[in-house]
Amino acid sequence: MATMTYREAIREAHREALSSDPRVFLMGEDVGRYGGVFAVSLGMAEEFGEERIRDTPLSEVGFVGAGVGAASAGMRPIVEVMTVNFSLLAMDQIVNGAATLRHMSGGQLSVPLVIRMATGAGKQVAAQHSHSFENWYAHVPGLRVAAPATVHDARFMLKAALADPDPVILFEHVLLYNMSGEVEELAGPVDLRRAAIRRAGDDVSLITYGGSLPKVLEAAEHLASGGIDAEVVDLRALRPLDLETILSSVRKTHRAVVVDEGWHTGSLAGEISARIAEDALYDLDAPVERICSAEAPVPYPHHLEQAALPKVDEIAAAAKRRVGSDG
Amino acid sequence: MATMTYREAIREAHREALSSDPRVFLMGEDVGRYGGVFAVSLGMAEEFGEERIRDTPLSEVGFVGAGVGAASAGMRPIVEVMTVNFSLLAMDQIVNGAATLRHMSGGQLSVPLVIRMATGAGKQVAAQHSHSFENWYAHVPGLRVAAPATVHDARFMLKAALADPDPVILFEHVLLYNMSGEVEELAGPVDLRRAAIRRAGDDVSLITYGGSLPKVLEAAEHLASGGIDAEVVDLRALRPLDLETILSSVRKTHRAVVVDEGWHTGSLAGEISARIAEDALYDLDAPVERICSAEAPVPYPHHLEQAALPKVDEIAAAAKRRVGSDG
Amino acid sequence: MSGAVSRERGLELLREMMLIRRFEERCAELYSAGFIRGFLHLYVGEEAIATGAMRALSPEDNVISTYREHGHAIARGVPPGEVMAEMYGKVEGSSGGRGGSMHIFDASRRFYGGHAIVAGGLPVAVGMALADALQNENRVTACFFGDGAVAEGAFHESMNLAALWNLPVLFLCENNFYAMGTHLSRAQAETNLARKAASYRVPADKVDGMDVLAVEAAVRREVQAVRDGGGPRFLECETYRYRAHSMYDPDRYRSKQEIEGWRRRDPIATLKGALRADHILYEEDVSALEASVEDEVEGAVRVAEEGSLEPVEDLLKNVYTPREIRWRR
Amino acid sequence: MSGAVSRERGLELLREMMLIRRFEERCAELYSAGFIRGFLHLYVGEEAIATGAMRALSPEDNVISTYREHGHAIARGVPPGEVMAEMYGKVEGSSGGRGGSMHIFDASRRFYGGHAIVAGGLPVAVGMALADALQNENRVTACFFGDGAVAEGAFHESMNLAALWNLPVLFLCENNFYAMGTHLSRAQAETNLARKAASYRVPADKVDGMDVLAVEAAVRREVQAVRDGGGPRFLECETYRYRAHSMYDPDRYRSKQEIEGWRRRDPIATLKGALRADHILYEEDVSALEASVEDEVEGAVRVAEEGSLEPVEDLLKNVYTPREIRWRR
Ligand SMILES: Cc1ncc(C[n+]2csc(CCOP(=O)(O)OP(=O)(O)O)c2C)c(N)n1
Ligand SMILES: Cc1ncc(C[n+]2csc(CCOP(=O)(O)OP(=O)(O)O)c2C)c(N)n1
Ligand SMILES: [Mg+2]
Ligand SMILES: [Mg+2]
Repeated sequence: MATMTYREAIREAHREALSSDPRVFLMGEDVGRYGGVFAVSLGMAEEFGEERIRDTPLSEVGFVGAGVGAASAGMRPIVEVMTVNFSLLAMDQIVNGAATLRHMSGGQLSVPLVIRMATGAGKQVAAQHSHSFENWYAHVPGLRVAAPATVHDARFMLKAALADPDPVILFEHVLLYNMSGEVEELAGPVDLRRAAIRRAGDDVSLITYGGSLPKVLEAAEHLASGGIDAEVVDLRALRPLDLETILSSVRKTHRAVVVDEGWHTGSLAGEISARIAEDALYDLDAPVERICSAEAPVPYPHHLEQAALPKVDEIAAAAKRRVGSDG
Repeated sequence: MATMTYREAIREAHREALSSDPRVFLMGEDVGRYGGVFAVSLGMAEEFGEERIRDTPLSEVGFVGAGVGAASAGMRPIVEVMTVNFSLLAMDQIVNGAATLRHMSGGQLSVPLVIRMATGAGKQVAAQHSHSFENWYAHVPGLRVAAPATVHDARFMLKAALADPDPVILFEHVLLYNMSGEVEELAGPVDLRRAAIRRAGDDVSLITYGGSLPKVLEAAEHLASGGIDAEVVDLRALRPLDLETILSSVRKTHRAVVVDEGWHTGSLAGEISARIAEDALYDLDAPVERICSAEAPVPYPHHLEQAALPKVDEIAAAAKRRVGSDG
Repeated sequence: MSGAVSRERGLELLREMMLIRRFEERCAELYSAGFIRGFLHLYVGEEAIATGAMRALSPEDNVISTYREHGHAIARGVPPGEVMAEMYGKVEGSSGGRGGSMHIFDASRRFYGGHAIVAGGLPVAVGMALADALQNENRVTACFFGDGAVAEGAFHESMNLAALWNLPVLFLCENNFYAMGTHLSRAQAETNLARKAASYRVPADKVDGMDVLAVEAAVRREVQAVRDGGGPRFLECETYRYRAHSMYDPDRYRSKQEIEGWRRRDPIATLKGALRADHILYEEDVSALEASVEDEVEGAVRVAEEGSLEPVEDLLKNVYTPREIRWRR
Repeated sequence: MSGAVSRERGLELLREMMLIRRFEERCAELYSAGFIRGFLHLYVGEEAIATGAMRALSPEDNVISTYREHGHAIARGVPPGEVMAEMYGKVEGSSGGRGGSMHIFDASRRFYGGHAIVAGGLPVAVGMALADALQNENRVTACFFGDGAVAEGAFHESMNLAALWNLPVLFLCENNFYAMGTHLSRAQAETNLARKAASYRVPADKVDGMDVLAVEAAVRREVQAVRDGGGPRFLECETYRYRAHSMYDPDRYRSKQEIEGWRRRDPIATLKGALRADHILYEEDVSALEASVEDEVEGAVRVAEEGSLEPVEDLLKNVYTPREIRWRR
């Protein structure tokens, strides 16, 4: 076991990939000399050279599309789109390019591209810099989407993504980079088809992913002290969803709260809530509840931003309500 | 009452708006001399001049953003993004611009912009030209989203959209343009807050919008001949959703099928399914079922494309299953 | 033009242009008859570009095109039967029938689409060239696009990236003066497209896109410059499409005279004229070529007609790479 | 520079640049102390541009900026207290506290943001100018952006639209040679940014952005040309930011010498020198200005400190236009 930060774990994952496969390279705005806007790639340009740790101009359509092209021509590019906010500019290349090329060429091409982006709010960077669009990418056939929520997953998810022959998008929540945690050394790649049970429990399933996991775990601790034994499911893979794990947890606990930093309406949490009620209706002892972000652009001031985002006490309260409302 | 096509109805709506408000203008690719890719604005450049029926270059970020700017500076632009497929290129201006300007300026600006786009599949135009991203736009606070599904709504929804002080996105399904229907003359603008019951019934609620409405109505007819009395809810407004109408229909019928041409996972249908199960769980006699598109880029050949999209018999079968599976 | 070409090569070029034209005229008929569906963007009038350009590229080079790509595909060597079968949505189609007219792919011939988002192929081309540069492949990526695409942000970003990284991309702009119904002069402030390349320090040139020999010579020169490591080049080919943007359009945006004017510069007629003037083309040649082209096109139609439809159960095929393939990588 | 300005105007310009600088230095302290949060992009070193440019614009003109806009806001007349209160997230802030440092808006002064997506303000500027053209307003829309923004597709599309439609936009490029940590030469193939305007037939010029008088004169000239109906113009102002891109950065991407070199061309010191050389600036003036600026900045901090936080119940305010307002339109 080694202890490191989420940031270091991602960096280590890159170093391992770059060292072991000459086809791998990293490209994005300021990944090189600057060291990455979240310092993920700090020092990597010196170690691997500026060809392989490639700074790009501010040209999101251009360099994401270049990633698509390079992947289809035999490389294994990792494209860092600084944050999900800017990925809107590259959406066409991801959705109409990466996700469709294999299908519309009848299987002649594949696009083994990994796109990483930071996501989420909580740093008071206001309306244009605080988005969570994981749900949008998770909607697109042809893409695989995942979000490491632990340091261990941060360390070993990239390997799985690079091993995948199809485009994979990895979401890193901005508030996780400084989180410390343990990493099993020499572990294999994370299984991108499997959600993880981060805490076993019988009373209620708390289902979440990415940056909300720490909040949910905290809520679970709080619930435990009040005698409620919550099971915490970390989706890990946002597309395809591991419905088996989700549903079997709910079949055990009969109650679910889904926590997701996206805006409430049309959130990934909504999809999960729908699936549970569609596929396990008769197992539910109470309606599924969602804790999502308020339906407003994220405001700058701390108190309003916090009010807009999912909160630990809100999650715990929802869980209590679920448990209290036995059908 | 007048009979016209959906296309003519939209054209009439434009003519009325352009005639009555000098601030209104239409801009987009080929709206002018070409007459619009779906011939919506045919003849309008001659009638209103090329200043007000303004052809744009292929520059989606540019002219959609120009719509945002013009709206915030006192005009009432209607921006036609030829199809939702190309709107991916303009997404940043819609999501980070139109939807946020009012909020992040503390209410100093508003953006009375109307964006129209064609959406949907069914014309064998393959993977890059057959998208349905209504759900994505319906996820964004600050936007209003609606879809006329009848000729009457096509005629009077634009008026409501232009009267709205905030950005409104209108989705026109490509298969509806040639549909004929009746229009109440001198009707007021469509109430963008209200869903419409297109067919009353007691046995099952069929909830849909836009291009799927004709299929759902057909399925309802078919069901009626088999003794099942379906209620058909046309959402009309995709954001905000008229939950009141949706839920009261379900509270009456106790069963729901949601039909949506978007890909299944993360569809707007999923949101509606989730809401029903969250807010009306104890009214449900059966799980909600969704009929959506298969999780694949839309294939070119007719038989595969049809297999990928919601089908009338599939909708009817789902409704029968719901009714059959009394809880 | 006269005196520039041997009889053999002249006939070869002529045949190819005639083949593309006949193929597409047949497509138009088959579209009207309902055998081809979706969008169908014909290249009639522009044949000299694909024909000339493709000859200047080696089989090892990459080619990327747009939705108006039948001509490019055929000139690249994709069998017309596979292109036609694609439009029939048959398994025998070049993309297994999944793509249709706008998405012809043939990886075996390094023909990489068939992109239907205007300018969407440009960043992909840059990426393929980047892959080649990183892998030390001495390969050129030729990327076709229209005048309309030049207005897109993706053009700007792609040109800059290719130039900044000195990548082996040949940007081949087919300027037919219209993006759907919008004339270049109503879409772009600078209508001399080659001039735009200066913004990226990309050497640029312009060629008469109605003259197959001129196109071939110009592309050969540009490809050589790119292959020599000089970074990207931009070549504008002035041309014209005789027919509607897609199968039907009201064609209210241009005059009959304008079309007639360009028809007088028809690339096939021009080459015929030159070969005749050089006394290396005879009437029998023309009828023989016509017959042979007709045969080939009818053969293509037969391939398409006799092809098979993919079973509906395979709907989800090729959304993701199947496991069998995956383990092999 | 010498001899170009009266004492009165000289002191005015000097004071404004000093105010902006002092204001921002104070911001940096307040950020470190935790009163300002989020991103904070300082303009230190670039003050001559906002100061010079804003004087050449009339109150009726529109101004659009980026996330590095405190200087523009203050030079435009937004009270420093409102800018500071915005960064404190207080209701008294120019955007009611909702926007923070990156989203300063003041519609009453036609200061339209505060856009944090690089190049995102450019299409909006084009649209505002279009609205003015359609409404026959004789107004110029001045749009500030950085060298990095020039690489974005949105720049390309906006320049073309403005030129094609002959719109009254002044594109003001603040070239500080870096986009975050990436030097212009590592981001753009053509580093002479003014040259890019030719692609759109937009007249372009370049000015020393460290010289407030030169900036003012150049902007005045360009604004006049735009106002006279000559269509858009592009002006590149060469400058430098002394501090990190945002509050902190490793600053591993440039050398101390480079920073020192630019500091020697400091716009405030330069203007002081010129005024002294002309014998129209005395030591007492400088200390008086310093004191007055200090006072104003401290006053701004007080406004921010004494401001109030919006109640949490108002969270959903201004997502949509409230009904009361709606009926009035
Ligand atoms: C991004 C995008 N916007 C709009 C369209 C619709 N469209 C298809 S082709 C076309 C015109 C393109 O013109 P040009 O690039 O000159 O190519 P040409 O068709 O003349 O060969 C348009 C507007 C599209 N496919 N993609
Ligand atoms: C579209 C987009 N991509 C990336 C970013 C992150 N980012 C913010 S500022 C910046 C650099 C911009 O440089 P420049 O335009 O030169 O302006 P400067 O900061 O130097 O004033 C970057 C990369 C962003 N805000 N928007
Ligand atoms: Mg064209
Ligand atoms: Mg800069």
